[in-house]
Amino acid sequence: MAPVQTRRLRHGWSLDAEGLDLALAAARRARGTSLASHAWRRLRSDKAAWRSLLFLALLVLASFLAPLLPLPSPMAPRLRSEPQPPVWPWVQPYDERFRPEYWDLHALDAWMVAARVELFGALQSGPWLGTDAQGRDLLSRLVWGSRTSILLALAAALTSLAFGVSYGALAGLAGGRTASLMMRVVDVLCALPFTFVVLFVLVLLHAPRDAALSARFVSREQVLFVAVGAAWWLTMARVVRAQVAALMRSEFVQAARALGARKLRILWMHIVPNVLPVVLVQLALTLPAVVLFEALLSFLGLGIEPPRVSWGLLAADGIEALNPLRIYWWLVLFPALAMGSALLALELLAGGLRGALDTRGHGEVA
Amino acid sequence: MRRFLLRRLLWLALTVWALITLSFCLMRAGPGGPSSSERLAPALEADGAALYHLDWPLWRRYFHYLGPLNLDERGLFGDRSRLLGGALCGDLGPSLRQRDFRVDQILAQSLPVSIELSLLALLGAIAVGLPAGILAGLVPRSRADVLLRTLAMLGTVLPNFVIAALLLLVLALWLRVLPVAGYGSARHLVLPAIALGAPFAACIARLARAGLLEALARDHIRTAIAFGLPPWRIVVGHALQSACLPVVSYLGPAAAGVLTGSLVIERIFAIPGAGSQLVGSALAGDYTLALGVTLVYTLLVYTLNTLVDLFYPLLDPRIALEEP
Amino acid sequence: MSVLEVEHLSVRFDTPRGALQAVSDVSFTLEEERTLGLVGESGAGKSVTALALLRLLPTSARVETGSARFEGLELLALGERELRRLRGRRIALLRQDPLCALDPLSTIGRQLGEVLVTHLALRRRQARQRCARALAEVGLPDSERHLDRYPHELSGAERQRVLLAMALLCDPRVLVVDEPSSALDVTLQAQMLDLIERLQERHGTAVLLLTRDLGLAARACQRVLVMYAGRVVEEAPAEALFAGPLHPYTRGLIESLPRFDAPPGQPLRPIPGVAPDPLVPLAGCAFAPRCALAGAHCRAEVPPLEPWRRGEAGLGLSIASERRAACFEKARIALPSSAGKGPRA
Amino acid sequence: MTAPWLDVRALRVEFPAGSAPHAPALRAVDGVSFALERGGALGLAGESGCGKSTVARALVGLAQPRSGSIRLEGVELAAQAAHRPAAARRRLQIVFPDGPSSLDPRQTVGQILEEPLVLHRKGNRRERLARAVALLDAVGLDAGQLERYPHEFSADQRQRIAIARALALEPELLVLDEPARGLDSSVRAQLVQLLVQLREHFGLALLLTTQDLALVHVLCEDVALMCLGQVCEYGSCSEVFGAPRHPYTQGLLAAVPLPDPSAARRRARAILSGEVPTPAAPPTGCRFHPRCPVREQVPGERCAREEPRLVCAPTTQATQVACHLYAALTPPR
Repeated sequence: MAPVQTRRLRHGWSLDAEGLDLALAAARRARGTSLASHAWRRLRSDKAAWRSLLFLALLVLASFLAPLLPLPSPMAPRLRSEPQPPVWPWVQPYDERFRPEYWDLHALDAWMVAARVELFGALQSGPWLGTDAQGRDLLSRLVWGSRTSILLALAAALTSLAFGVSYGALAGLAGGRTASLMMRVVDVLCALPFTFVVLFVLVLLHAPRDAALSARFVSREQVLFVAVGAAWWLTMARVVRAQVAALMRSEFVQAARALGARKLRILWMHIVPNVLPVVLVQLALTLPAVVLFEALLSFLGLGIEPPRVSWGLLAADGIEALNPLRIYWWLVLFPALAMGSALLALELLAGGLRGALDTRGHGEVA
Repeated sequence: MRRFLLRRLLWLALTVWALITLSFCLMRAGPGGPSSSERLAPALEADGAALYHLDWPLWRRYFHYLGPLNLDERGLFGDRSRLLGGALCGDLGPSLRQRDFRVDQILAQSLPVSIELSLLALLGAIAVGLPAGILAGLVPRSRADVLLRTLAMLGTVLPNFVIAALLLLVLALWLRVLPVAGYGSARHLVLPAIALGAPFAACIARLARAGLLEALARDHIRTAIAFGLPPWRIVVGHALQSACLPVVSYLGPAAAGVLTGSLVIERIFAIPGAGSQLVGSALAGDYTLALGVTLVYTLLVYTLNTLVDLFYPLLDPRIALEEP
Repeated sequence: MSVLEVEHLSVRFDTPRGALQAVSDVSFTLEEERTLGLVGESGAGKSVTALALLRLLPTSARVETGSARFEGLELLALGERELRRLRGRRIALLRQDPLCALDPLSTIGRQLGEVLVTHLALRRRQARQRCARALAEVGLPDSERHLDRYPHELSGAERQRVLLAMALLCDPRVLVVDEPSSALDVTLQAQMLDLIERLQERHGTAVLLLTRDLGLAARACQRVLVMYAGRVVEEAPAEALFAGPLHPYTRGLIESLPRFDAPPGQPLRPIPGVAPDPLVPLAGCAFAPRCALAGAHCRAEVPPLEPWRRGEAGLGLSIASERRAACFEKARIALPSSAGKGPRA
Repeated sequence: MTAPWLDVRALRVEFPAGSAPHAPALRAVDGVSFALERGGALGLAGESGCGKSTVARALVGLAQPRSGSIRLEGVELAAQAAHRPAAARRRLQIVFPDGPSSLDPRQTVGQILEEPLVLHRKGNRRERLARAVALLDAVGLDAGQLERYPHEFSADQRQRIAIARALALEPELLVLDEPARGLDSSVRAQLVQLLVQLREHFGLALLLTTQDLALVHVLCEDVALMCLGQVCEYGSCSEVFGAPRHPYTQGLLAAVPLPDPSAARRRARAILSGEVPTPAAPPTGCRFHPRCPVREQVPGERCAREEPRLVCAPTTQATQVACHLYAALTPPR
């Protein structure tokens, strides 16, 4: 950097075009690395978090393309006296008795099942992970079961992003008495023992058995989605409000206000990009809690109703099958492994994200 | 102090009122309600009608159901033999499923079991989690630390019923060390308490470890070192207390979590606690019992949260009581 | 009588981005009841030098060479247990950091008492009285009440005084005052320095003052060491240093300070360029890139810290106050009529 | 005498202290008056908490004054700070001290410099880029750094970027809030050098808030010493620093470390004792009386009871001082 006093200040502002292009080219060459790319590079270098990200991506893909995979139908019963232990893939790779028995699939799934039938014909994978008492294949039920958890996690993510972030940002921007009032509401809602209230609502909205009435009545799955949506934006709102309030006090926002920028513009130009890391970390912390919540309700028989399937139900069946005489270990082990690995991946990813995104990491030399 | 307690009480009253009113409306309006549910046996139909005063105007039915005052013929408008009644006095009517028991009777019998189990699990979680976290924090990146952290990771990642299943598989069925289920002697509570407490022990361990590491990195620790204080005095005198702060503030949500977990554990280990009653009533649509259990648990969680908030300023003088 | 002698101290940090020579070949002696100033800008290595003596450096630091003799002991070779007995008892560190050098969760009395109980094994009640006396000595009114209060209930100035009282509790022989940032109010800093000076006269403590502010050094120190990029570039008594600095960096520093006696509006003459990046090893004198007098000789070889004898065309100073400067061109700078020219000849 | 270019009269700024609605407001600035000519330079000096930063923020409309007037060439600005006309905003710009949040960490230098131009809709993209390059050049930074991020610069470079941003709209008054706080002396000198050059080149007026009196002496013509929200001495630098009259000024000057040991020794030991007071609980009467060494010389304890008025110092009409020692003299214009 040339010493200051020898540089003569240039009069006026207009820089000739040629000089400008020269400077812009130099600027592009000496391009700095933004905080976001720093964070991305750090995330990739954190092997545990990176591998869990890949694993989760694979899981989501597999569960989305479940109808396309050559798996037996998750609800096709083959009545047997007892659950069949897992058969190693090379012993019984495939068998021919695929029957497309599914519950009321919506258009996309139905189309995929049709495509799968053309592709694999009646081919379906053998009982690699064994079957349950009604002979339904455990592997296919695990894959189809993961759909529920992922959909719920998505629902929680969306609601906490939509409600939580906007509510928190609004409170942060408003500041003063309105902010403390809005936060008081969140505190009260947080203090409720949330699971019991949901159970209680489920009891009251208990759909009667016969189908006639249940048609116009809200199904338990919808209650689950609404419950998840209603609960998980609270912590997000709190976290976002704290961050936005801090940003509003920061000097670069004050400078923008001094320049006459309106609040909305400040929100878009300065607040949103700086609040994203906090939102991302909080999101990564929310997902495991949602999956656990669904598993708990399904385990109690209050979440997903058969014939649909979810990891909670599988775990429930596994435990019910436990008896001192015969130990069907696979009915317990594989659901535990599936849920455990997914949640472990989410936890590791959350840890990795938090490490990568906190900007304190720019410590100078001692 | 008084203003703080008053505010907490106010919010509790509001929540309880909201719950009761919610149940009253949903019971009346929803098709599952007494007036049109086909599931109730015809005998109960007549009894239900009499019981629920379907002939009264709506407001009277509501206040009879809610209010501290009893509004039927033996109450305010009658011979006043039983003036008090209604949900606020614990009279939640009969349980629909177990018709010969009133809700408060069922609660009185099943609640102590749940509280005993939950308390055991929570205290166990603290007794195991806190020292483990502190130990892991003292020897960062050593083998003990890595082992404890992986255990803690598993604890938080696996849902409690999966842990219960694995414990059952190994301890009860395979090694036959502990009874599979049921409630009786203390040995029956060991497995359920471990399964219920494990996730919280793991969480407390992680919080304690992070708290200790963060406390040891603080400025005043460097001052203490510069004054030649021996390591044990620095850790015990300065780091431990601030390491426990995050754990204490986690106790409130942990208590709510333990109660939630007990629903599952009581069902797996067939323990006749209030949790299993709630699950049973949920499956059977017995809303009066469900309301009873929910109210009691809400009360429990609220008092626990308030206790933690009262206890916190004692540990950290900087926090004034007024902050929520 | 010298209390602490440090010879050829060198400290290296191995950071993820390569080895960093924080301090190289620093030597000085600390006399009783006198104050030695270690002046240097951030990154010059003054804190590292002081912390190395008490082995308070982070684990990534390694003391390569050097010895530090204190009361017949070799500090750098002492075991952890013996060194811990010295810290706070014979050598005390006072960090002028108003933020939070005190434990927010325990009272002032407990934190002060702890130092006494550890070092002098006093009982609680005896320790409490002595702490009350120490607080009174540093000018805190009704010290009994202060003992039971928490740090967040005190003002920045009071917290500074408590730290000073804690440092002087065991009547140490050496007090190291580290002034990391000028976050303190100017008036507060002046009060603290006066207080330290008064307590120094009463207890005969030797003070090592680490500061970035030349003015502070001029006011408080009898002898000054100027450090640049980990090396001592000049050592001299305070009066001689400010009257006629021998090293271009010192001269540049003095001339870049805004002064009251100069006519208002007279432009400052800042030192051109920026401080060197410690990770990039530099041949020759570290100040060469910014120095107008630098010749080929300066860029090739590191100028040694040679004493500056009065015999040569010096400035008529007493023999006892020996001066040293690490610059090949110091002869030219020392010319009496050099006041006008300065390093930018 | 024509009205001064920038005339601040009895400025008062209050903050709600504590959450209770009727809690006594904290009077950060309590009746401050000063004037500044076009292209002039004024230093607001005082200990932390004396309200100098609040005055700076009130000038650029970041703090809504409760009463008093800020008149720039006759145009009243104090009324509605939040929605000031864009033209008025352009003429006054503020520069905050370098800190972790003085520049938006997610924006490149180019975007930071462009933002004022975008907000005020000045020129198209290429003209704005040209202006950004010229601004970097004006503050002595390499023009090729447009696409780098604030965390890739040193502390004083970030401060220069903040100054460049303030210059983007060609302001007439640059308000600098503790410009060189925490910087090393050599780097601070370079910054002072830059400010002097910018003043000459663009005819800028400067308003500086700082604790470092020597910095005011070098950069500014006039100085106003502030104690707990009030001005206790106001005049030209040579006058005030040459012959300080108010005890507070004498105390502050004695505390400033001078790089000349013999001078430092000779100076009287009039260092201020006691605490730095907090604006939350200002003492009655003269705000400085609890720490004032010459309190006894004023008859009848007036210092503790009565707030001194700003009067003209005996020898010259230019300097004003607010102290009961000089109470008998004529008040300013």
